Amino acid sequence: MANVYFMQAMHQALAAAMEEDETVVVLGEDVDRGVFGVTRGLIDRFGPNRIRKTPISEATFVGGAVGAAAAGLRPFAHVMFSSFFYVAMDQIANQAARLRYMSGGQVELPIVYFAGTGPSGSAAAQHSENPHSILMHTAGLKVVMPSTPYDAKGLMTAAIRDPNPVIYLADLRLSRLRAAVPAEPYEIPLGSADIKRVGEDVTVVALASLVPPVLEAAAELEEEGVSVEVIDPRSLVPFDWEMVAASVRRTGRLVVADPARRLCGAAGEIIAGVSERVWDSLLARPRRLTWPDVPVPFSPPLEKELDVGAEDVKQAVRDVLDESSRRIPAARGAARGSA
Amino acid sequence: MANVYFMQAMHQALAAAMEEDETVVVLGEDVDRGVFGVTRGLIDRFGPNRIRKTPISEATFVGGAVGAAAAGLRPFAHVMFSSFFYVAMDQIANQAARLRYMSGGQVELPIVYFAGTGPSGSAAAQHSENPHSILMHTAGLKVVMPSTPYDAKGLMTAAIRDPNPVIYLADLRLSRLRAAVPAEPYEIPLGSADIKRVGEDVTVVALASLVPPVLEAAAELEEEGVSVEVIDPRSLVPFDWEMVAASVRRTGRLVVADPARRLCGAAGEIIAGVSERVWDSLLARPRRLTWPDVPVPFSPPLEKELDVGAEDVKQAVRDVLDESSRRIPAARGAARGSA
Amino acid sequence: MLSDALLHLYRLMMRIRVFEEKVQELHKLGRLPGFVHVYLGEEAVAVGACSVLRRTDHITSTHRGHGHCIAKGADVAPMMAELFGKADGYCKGKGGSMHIIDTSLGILGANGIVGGGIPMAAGAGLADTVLGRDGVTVCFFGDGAANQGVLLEALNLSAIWKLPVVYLCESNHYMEFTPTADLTAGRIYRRAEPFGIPGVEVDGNDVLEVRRAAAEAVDRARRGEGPTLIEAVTYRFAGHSEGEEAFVSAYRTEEEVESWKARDPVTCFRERLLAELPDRASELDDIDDAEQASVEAAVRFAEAAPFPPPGQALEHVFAEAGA
Amino acid sequence: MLSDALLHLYRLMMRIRVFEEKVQELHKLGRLPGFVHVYLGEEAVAVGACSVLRRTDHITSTHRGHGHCIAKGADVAPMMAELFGKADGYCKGKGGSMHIIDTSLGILGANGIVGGGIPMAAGAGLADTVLGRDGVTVCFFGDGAANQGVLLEALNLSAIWKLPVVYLCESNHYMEFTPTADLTAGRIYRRAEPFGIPGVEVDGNDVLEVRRAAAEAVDRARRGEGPTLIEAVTYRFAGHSEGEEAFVSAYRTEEEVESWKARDPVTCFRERLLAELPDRASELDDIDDAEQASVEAAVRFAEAAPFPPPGQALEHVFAEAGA
Ligand SMILES: Cc1ncc(C[n+]2csc(CCOP(=O)(O)OP(=O)(O)O)c2C)c(N)n1
Ligand SMILES: Cc1ncc(C[n+]2csc(CCOP(=O)(O)OP(=O)(O)O)c2C)c(N)n1
Ligand SMILES: [Mg+2]
Ligand SMILES: [Mg+2]
Repeated sequence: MANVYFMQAMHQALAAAMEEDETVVVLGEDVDRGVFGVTRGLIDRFGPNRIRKTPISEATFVGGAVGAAAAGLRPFAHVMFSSFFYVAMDQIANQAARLRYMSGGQVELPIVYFAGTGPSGSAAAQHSENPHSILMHTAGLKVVMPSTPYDAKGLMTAAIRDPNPVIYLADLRLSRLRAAVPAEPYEIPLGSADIKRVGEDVTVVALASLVPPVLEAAAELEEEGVSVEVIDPRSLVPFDWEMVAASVRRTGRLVVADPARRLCGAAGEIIAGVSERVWDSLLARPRRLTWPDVPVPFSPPLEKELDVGAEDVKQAVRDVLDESSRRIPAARGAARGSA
Repeated sequence: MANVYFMQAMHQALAAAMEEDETVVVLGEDVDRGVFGVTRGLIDRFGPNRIRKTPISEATFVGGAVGAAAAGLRPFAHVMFSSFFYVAMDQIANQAARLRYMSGGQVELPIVYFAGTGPSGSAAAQHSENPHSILMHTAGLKVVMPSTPYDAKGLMTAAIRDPNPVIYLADLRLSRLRAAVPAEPYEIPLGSADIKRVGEDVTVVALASLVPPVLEAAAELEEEGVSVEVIDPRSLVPFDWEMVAASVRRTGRLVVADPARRLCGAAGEIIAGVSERVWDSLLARPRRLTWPDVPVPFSPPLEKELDVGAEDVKQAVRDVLDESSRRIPAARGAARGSA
Repeated sequence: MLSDALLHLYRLMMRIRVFEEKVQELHKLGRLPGFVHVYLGEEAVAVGACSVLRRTDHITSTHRGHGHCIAKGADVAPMMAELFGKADGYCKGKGGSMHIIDTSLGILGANGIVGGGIPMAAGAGLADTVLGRDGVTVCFFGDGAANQGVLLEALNLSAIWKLPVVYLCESNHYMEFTPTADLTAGRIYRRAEPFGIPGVEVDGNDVLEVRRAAAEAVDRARRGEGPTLIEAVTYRFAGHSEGEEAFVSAYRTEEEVESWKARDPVTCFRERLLAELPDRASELDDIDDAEQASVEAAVRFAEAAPFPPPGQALEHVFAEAGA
Repeated sequence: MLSDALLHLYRLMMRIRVFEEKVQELHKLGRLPGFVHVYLGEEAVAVGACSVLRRTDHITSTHRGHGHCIAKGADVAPMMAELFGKADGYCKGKGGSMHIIDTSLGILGANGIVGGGIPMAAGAGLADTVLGRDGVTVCFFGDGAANQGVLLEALNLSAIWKLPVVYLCESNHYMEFTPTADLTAGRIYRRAEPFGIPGVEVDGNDVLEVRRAAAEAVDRARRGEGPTLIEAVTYRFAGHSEGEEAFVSAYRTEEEVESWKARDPVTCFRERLLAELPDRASELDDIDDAEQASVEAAVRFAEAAPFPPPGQALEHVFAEAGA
């Protein structure tokens, strides 16, 4: 197993999928070079018929992917920055996400819409969106957002093979991650979460670039005698409610960390969805760690202010523990024990 | 006070605002006639310089409103069906919602983006969206969604006078509502919820076209001896957390009814936001009544299947009551009493 | 052209005519849910264009899509059932009038978003190109849709990639209740020129003229020489959508409508066939009768069909992997 | 033209030149956060076009916006501070290089979305029209942006409403790392023709030629005769964005870059002024020195300025009513 970077892992999966299935084609701006490296160099192996550099016309190549898929291709559309989904939103939300349903199930649309997502260091308000909750709400789109090179590769293979439009969001803050990854292609099923760290006292669900600081916080909390279970959903649609609910049923405590705005965000959804399922197990109010409801600012200290960091996670975990030890009815507290 | 229809109430407010401020202009397709009646006839009073019929070019008239506002107008942009926001989403989410922030507060963008929203009877998947949660998540947009002619008029006046982009969503299912409304313009401040019915046992937060069935359910539940408080937020951004939280603090029970999809929707957000504020008061898990996560189908029985109706509301209220009487710790149950 | 082929064109135009008149009637009776936009008066465009297509070729359509679907070979019975929202409709009642789709006929869908089909057509053309097939896609869109920016994007993309796509603008003079000319600069077919794409204007009420122009464009596309923009000038006899009188005052003069009815594409073609093929006159009557009967049968089929079970609202969001 | 005016054009071009070279230098030193796209080589376009505008006229700009802002009168000190992300920047550090805005100068903003400013420019033109002002808006956009559909939409809208907008395409031959010609059908200026809009091509390296074309277009717009599309052919000397060498291999030949540097708009104009106004030669040196000094001062200003307090991240989302 070679050590590969986050984007390289996706590149490997894409390249292997192109070998395996010649209907896989790449569409997007500058995809021969590719700003993020996911498509870089593929043109040398697969040629310009399958690696299609497009003009700057997001609506048309994103919508073109729908027609191309309906007519027999498996397009990988490189939308570049996820802020640009908005430029092609009709084609995503009114077309790609609707055509199968409106047709009564006649059409399969095996499309991957790939974009780098989230703040990447002072890229400012039009290049730093994390629009996953918007895409989750759309219905008709699968949405994945990995946090490790291993997951990135396995999810990419699954996304390309999936017969539905899959939004694949590569958190740009993870670009420097590097890890050992099997050379051969493998699939991580869409909809399967992963326990990144096993723990007993508190469940922390973390998305994408918040997985590393949450793991960091968990390691530090261990030293304080607090055992944190860290779950990465990896795929937001479908969502692995079972795994998350099972964890909270054990721990009784939930913190969700999502690098995105709060209002109608994924963090609130995860809290609402888990609460519905395991209300009686909750020993304290679930906490969410998100950005405030503002656009992403340019200046480094301002951008940083939005961030959720390991300290925030630790504080939230302690708060949840405090609250539950203070407030739970004696009977329940005794039964569960709390740190 | 004359009896006016829902859309007429908005029309009155718009007409009055145009009288009062000659920088208010209307942009949109067929706005001389106006499919919904909100702009109908204004061209006779205000002429074609201020009532601008546009080509079918949503991106450009929606984005044009941004430039026009920055250069001194107060545009009322008639986007027609709210599904069409997706066609102009870059201009909404990357431009209108960002320009003031990115400029460090230099610009005011007094724009109203108006659209009819939600299912209106077999209009199918591309004409029936309720995208309010997507717009709530965007940051930089105010979002209103009234449920009565009175509120519609007062919110329209406030929206036009507001110095920010306001998304004004007129639920098409309410088109036939008719009620007495003052002839003079008046403002309902954005961010103020309204208690549509006072009650003690359960708080039901209902949006737009779900307010009438919720009120119906509340009336019927009264006969069963259950007292339901019905709150209409009216404005989703800003949101009147105080009023809703105060109500739940009293009732200890929350049901949210939102005519929209579930995942990352407003219902989940309201539950998450209220839970954060009044966790200790909650006597049972909050319920959300929403559509399932599917596009809106065409066929009447399918479309109806998505609906939240009075029966669903009653069931949810009974469930919340049952659960709280079964499960709350004795001390608390005694203190509050439950039906 | 062989006379059989001519009669077939007539048959399809008459099928659309009869279908749409029946739709109007049913709408007035309150039998059809949702929005309905009929194609009356524009029959020659769809029929002329689709007459040079193969079953494996694709079309993308619009909110006013019944004529395109019929011309591409759709069966009126499941179409009608779809309009009723019935389980036996093309889309099992999920789509309705604005979303009829039959992928087995290459119909990638009517579309409720004005301009929504334009990028899809380019994409279908790309699939043919990449896979080395000699398929062609015809992209129908309205004169109002010509002001959506995706037209520029798709023309550019199709030109540089020489995509086998025919962009067919139905210039019926109106976009909803507004004369297109009021809000449209210049002539639409000329929008092709800057991209080096042939742009041609045809009489959209003359099925043979449409067919000729389409044939040239389709052949060119099949030969790998790229896209063409055709502007077919025509007129819709009916309102923008059925029932609009309820909320829109008149926006066209009687005289204007009558002047176009005098150039009715169906009756004009019938007269021409009568003149040119006098010995087959009775067959025309047979066609009229047969189409009338088949549309009546379609209505019976649609009426008899069940509504989909409510729970089906939850199906068909995602395809199963490996299904 | 008066020689003072000529010298002023030179001054502004030199200001952009010096500013951008300093920006490159600072970027290499790792002093500037985020993406930075410099305008080196294209100075004549912004300066020529803005030289015929009034302070109350508007411009919309692009991701490569420093030149437009300086040409429209922006002060290099708060610009530089903005690039540093400092509190004294034009946008208090909220916007950065891609979002410099100064509404008091009619600068409606650099824009990180390719094509994002095009509808806004039409809207600013509409404001002038509706309010009966004789203002003009210049919409700068790149040759890559010419493939965004909003161009068609805005041209159409501006044509039918005779909006006082000048669409100014900066044809610098590249969109990121791809030659524009590879993915762009035909010539961009010709895209105006179908709308009945004048489309003209100018040498974008000749400030006087740009100025002449802009003057004609701006006068026409002020007279209420509507929009013009100008394609200014030019070249960017630097990469698409600073630091791109780190991840992009070369995509232009040395010779190509050198051939354009031989036509450097700033030095060519300088030589011309030296030839035509030999008695003012020393003033050119003074200008060079002064601009150099003012950019140095801008850097000191930017460096000395504080970062905004982190809490400011939460401000400026909404304006207060009545504020
Ligand atoms: C994006 C979008 N904008 C607006 C509408 C509303 N609408 C439906 S049909 C129509 C007019 C279309 O005119 P045209 O393209 O000429 O087609 P025609 O109806 O004449 O066949 C409009 C504005 C829509 N469905 N989609
Ligand atoms: C909508 C959108 N798509 C893609 C990008 C990424 N991008 C930034 S600049 C650029 C090239 C723009 O080329 P051009 O318009 O010619 O401007 P130039 O950089 O040459 O000045 C691209 C593709 C973007 N910022 N916005
Ligand atoms: Mg039309
Ligand atoms: Mg360029």
